[in-house]
Amino acid sequence: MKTNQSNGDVRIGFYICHCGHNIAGMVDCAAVAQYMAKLPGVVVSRDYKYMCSDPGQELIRQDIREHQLNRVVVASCSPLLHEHTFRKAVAAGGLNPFYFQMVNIREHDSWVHSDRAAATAKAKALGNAAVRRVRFHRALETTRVAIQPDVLVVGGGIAGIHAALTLANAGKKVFLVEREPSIGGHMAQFDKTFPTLDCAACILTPKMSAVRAHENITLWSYSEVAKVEGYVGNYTVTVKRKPRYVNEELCVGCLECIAGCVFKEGKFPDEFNVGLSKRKPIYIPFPQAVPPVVVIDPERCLQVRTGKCKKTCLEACADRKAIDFTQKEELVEIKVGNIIVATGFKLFDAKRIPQYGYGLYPNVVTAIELERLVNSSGPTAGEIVLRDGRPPKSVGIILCVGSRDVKTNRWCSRTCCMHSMKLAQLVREHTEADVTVFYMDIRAPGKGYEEFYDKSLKEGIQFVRGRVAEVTDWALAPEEEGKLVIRVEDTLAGFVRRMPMDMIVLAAGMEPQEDAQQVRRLFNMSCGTEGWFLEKHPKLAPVSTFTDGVFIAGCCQGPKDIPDSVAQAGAAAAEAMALIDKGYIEQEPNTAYIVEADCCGCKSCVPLCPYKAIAFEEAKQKARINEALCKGCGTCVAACPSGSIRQNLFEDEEIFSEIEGVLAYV
Amino acid sequence: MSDANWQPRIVAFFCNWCTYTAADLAGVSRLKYAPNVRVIRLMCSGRVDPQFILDALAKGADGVLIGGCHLGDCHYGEGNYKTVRRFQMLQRLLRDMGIEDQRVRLEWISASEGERVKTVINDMVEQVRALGPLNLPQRRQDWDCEMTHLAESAGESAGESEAAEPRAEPEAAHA
Amino acid sequence: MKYSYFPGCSLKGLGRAYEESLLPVMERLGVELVELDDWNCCGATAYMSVDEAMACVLAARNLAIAEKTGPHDLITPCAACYLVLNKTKHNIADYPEINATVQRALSNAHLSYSGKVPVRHPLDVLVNDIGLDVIKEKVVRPLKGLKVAPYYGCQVVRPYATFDDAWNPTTMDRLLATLGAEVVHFPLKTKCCGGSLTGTVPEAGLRLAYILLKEAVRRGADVMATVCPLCHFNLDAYHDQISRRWGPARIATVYITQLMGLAFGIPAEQLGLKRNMVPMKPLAAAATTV
Amino acid sequence: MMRIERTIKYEGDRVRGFAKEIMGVPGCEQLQSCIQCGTCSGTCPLSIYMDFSPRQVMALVRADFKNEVLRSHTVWLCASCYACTVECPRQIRITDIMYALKQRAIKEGIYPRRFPIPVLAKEFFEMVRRNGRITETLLVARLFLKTNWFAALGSWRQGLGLMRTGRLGVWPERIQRRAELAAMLSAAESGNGKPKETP
Repeated sequence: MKTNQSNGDVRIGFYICHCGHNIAGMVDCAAVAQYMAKLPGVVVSRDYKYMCSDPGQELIRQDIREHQLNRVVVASCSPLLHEHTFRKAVAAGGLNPFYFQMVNIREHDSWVHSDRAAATAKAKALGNAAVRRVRFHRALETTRVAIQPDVLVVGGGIAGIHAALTLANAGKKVFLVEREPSIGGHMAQFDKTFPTLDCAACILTPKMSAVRAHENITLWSYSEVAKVEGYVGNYTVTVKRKPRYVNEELCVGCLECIAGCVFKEGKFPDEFNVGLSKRKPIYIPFPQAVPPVVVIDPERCLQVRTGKCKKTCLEACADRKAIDFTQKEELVEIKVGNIIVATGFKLFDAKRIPQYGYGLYPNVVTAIELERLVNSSGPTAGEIVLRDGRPPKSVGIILCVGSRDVKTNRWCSRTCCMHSMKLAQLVREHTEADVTVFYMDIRAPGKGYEEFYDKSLKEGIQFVRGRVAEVTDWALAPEEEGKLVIRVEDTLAGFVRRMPMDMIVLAAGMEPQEDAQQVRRLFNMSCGTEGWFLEKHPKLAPVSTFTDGVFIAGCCQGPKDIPDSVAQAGAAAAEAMALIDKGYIEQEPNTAYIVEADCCGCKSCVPLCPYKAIAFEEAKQKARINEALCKGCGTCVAACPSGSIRQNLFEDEEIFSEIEGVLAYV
Repeated sequence: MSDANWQPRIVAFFCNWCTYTAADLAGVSRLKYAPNVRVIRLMCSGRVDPQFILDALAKGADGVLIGGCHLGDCHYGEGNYKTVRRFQMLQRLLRDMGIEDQRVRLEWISASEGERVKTVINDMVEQVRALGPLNLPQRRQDWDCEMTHLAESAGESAGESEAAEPRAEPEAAHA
Repeated sequence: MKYSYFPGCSLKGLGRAYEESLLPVMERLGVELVELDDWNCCGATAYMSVDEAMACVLAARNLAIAEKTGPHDLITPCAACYLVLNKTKHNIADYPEINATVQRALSNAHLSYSGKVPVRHPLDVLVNDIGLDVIKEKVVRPLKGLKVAPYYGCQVVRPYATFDDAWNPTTMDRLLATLGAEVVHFPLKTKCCGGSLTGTVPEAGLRLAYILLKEAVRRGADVMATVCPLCHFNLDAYHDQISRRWGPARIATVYITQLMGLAFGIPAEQLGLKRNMVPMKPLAAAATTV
Repeated sequence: MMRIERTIKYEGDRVRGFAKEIMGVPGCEQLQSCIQCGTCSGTCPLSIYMDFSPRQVMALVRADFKNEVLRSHTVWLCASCYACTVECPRQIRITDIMYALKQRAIKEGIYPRRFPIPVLAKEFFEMVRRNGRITETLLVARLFLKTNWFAALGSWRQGLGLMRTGRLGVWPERIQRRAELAAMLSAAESGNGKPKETP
């Protein structure tokens, strides 16, 4: 590789990209190129339609050869998008790739301004800054760091399960951490899945068992990630394993202990059946739970809470001795190279919309409650009944509960239309009831979804377009006595209707998990304003985050259905594998270094480094930076009183010259 | 120098992970804001050396905007806490120099807050516009003149009326 | 405790029983109400229909007088006045063009308004400033066995649900419970009473009043409690017309302050109870005469 | 014979700029984001009497159908209970839009004839302008005279009741500094045309 250290003889090539109409529409590219051509050191200045295209890149390569360029500046889009592309082009032209500087005149200029003259002036100023800066660039080498091939998957819903299995099948070791006692997530609660109406358990359970059986997967249920340190390729993660009071290795899931518990009947709301049934302090979340072992609820178990119990469960367990009240919370440290976060969503609390009467009227239920009612292993063994045991004659399903509402959640939860139509079909299948769906817009954009809508219509399900105003129990007409009455404008018919119902189902939308902010901080991710984890790019990097080596999949990134969650999980697994199989991480050479002669040994930099990359050599009385540990934030550089710490790619001269450039009158 | 065509010039230092990305998002979302801000990208707001700010003002900027991740969200853990500390110290210095607080701002803007980039920039441009040109290069020359004057007049021992006059300006701004 | 007091036209007219009961109750609670000097009509809903800026000017005169009077919160018992004055405050704060008009008008009368005076409803003051504990101490004749349907109406909680929930307010429920009354579950507590439509379009307006009355009767209430003179009028004065149209739904409607007065042992005749067209039945245990 | 009527609307029926004018009124800005969900009509206690539901009024305003909106009974049936405003998922202040429409209708004189509500509003306006306060009895009397004095006969029993309970005031309530109020109102009125000009 040819290097050119001499700053005296800089030969700069400047290129401004039209980006079709994106830049050229607001910035006079030719004028900028002309202006730049006159600046000292600029040998070539061109404007071109698409710099990132092959011919655009070829232009750079050619000019480097023909005009002996030793610096290149491209003014186009954000460096976060194409810096890499152009550095490669520069390298292909035979120059060190770091003799390159990029100017963002699309995202930061043409797209955000509406005054052509001002936008052009800004482009000139930014270009000026880059040309001044690039003069000080030096040849740098990227460093390679080996990658730890194991992967951590956080969250054992369908997304986490799929990601873990994909990686494990490719031979990668996976740690799957799930907060609840069993994996399965929300999908395990569903009866059927749209639009095919195949049974959720039938397609999920085999995957859950596969997780348990897989030699490459370490499953830690009832556990949470407590701490994450390190960076892509080399994360150190501390996992908190909550005491289950049952030894997972010894328990065979015979459930004798549950029968043996001092509580003769279930007394506490069963989480899996959303409170529609009761469980004991010792319980198994659901029959197909993985791991198929019981768990003791520390808040309910007499022994754990008070230490005073006959411990009849121990007798029931007999010589298996799986129950262990001495278990303590455990912290385990693991090393992984990549992390996939698939922590899912939380259902909107329907009580927040009091006009729908959830919590006030017993026969107002949520969609997930109906899901459990219709499930044959649910609390009513698959019977859809009212609280008094009668089958409903009329069921109303209200969509967009908590969604598309500025006062609660602005977004569309994306799955409720299809989910509700599925429930409507199941209600029709199981009962004689008339079903009416109250909707604002039916959103059925997936494969086979519109057909599913059509099927719902053909099955006689009524659709009323209107957002329900209220659910009340007061009658104004004889047919309303003893019923729940929906008041709604039938917007297609153009009048207000009162419609008596036996049962009302609320399609509560999706929300970010309550602890999304903590989780986000834990993994150094960003959140959108709504609280969903933010992807690196909404189109081109949908499962990546701004932290390398941390990927997101499933509903933690935004509401989505099962097919989309699974697709994202696969994508996240593939992204992780791409890094693992490459074998190393190429590090941006933006590390700090010390000009030893200038160091005065004041030690003020040492405590500043979050990566402990700065050590103090007592013998020499000088600070020393371990560049392998340095992540390139530059905090120490700004703090060094003697100016002896410098940063590659962000040298003081480079920034000062940039300041000068942006302030140059044009 | 009250030029009718005067436009505020603001230099911004944005951290790569949050605010720079937010500015990209503002672009992708086609939000429109004032064209007076020129962004310089740094990896972390912690890299912002107070000298950068002073240098920008000295070279003719009317304002400086620093954008970083929200406290607790720094890509590097706590770089932005260092920024705050330096910023607060620098602010005291700037006040002593008679430079208004509104001219040098530190803002936390996360990667998803494209809208905030727009409001902060528009807001700041308006505030700086209202304050008028800072014109530090010219002022420095004035101060230099004043100092030499003072030195000379001290030598001559008299001539207090002339010396007191120009000194009033920075003092008033300081108050 | 001292408050500025804006009675509004209704409390001097059809709703005078509201003032007649509010004043002695507040006095018992040691609250001083200073009636605004030369206050004028707030403009109500009618003025807004003609000209919004003028409506704000009209209301702003009262706010300006209140600001001049002193640093006290302004109590407005009438729901419409409460809403209009609050709305004016918001409009002045949110819309510079309205603010400019208002300030210009005020300066013509040598008045000014800076937006400081909070506009409060008696319910808010009673429960949040004075407190249920203090009120409880003053109760000498608990309203035992009296089933009351709490009716808030629209404009006290909407659109500025400042001191209570817009959908399911509970302030009056708690106050009634403190008085010893039995609070009837009344889900229509914030439904419209018909407003001024009872007079202008009786078919529509009176039906709303009827639904409220009928449902209160059906739920076993002895009496409905209100906090608004217009609600009171609609629920009290139209029983003839209502029963002619849809059948009887006879139930007395009284102001919450009248119930408080009774519980405090103030004689009924001093509380304006005789002004009801549908009289409230005497309290069973403690023989209060009506 | 069945009477038929053409209901089609032509572009010429629209009054361009009407939507923009209404959305420019303080409080009415949000109308742009209406998604026609019908929550307003569903919550409205009076929508059952309206010729256009509140939702339809929103659609008509947004599409510049000025004449249709101002002629409709809907705005006059609005009792200002603010239920729609509180419930709207897009935070559109529907009640305020109704006010804006009432003001336009009164200003332009397009409202249903002999319809008591606009008359009430105007009478109210005038009485306040004169006296500074409202005397309900006198207001109602004037209203009946102007619209349907026949109906006044129907409510004689109510009047008697009110008289018996001492709630009818026949002396007009007045404020003292009526000149002050008049000065304020005229100042506001003079600047009303161009509110942006501030002294």
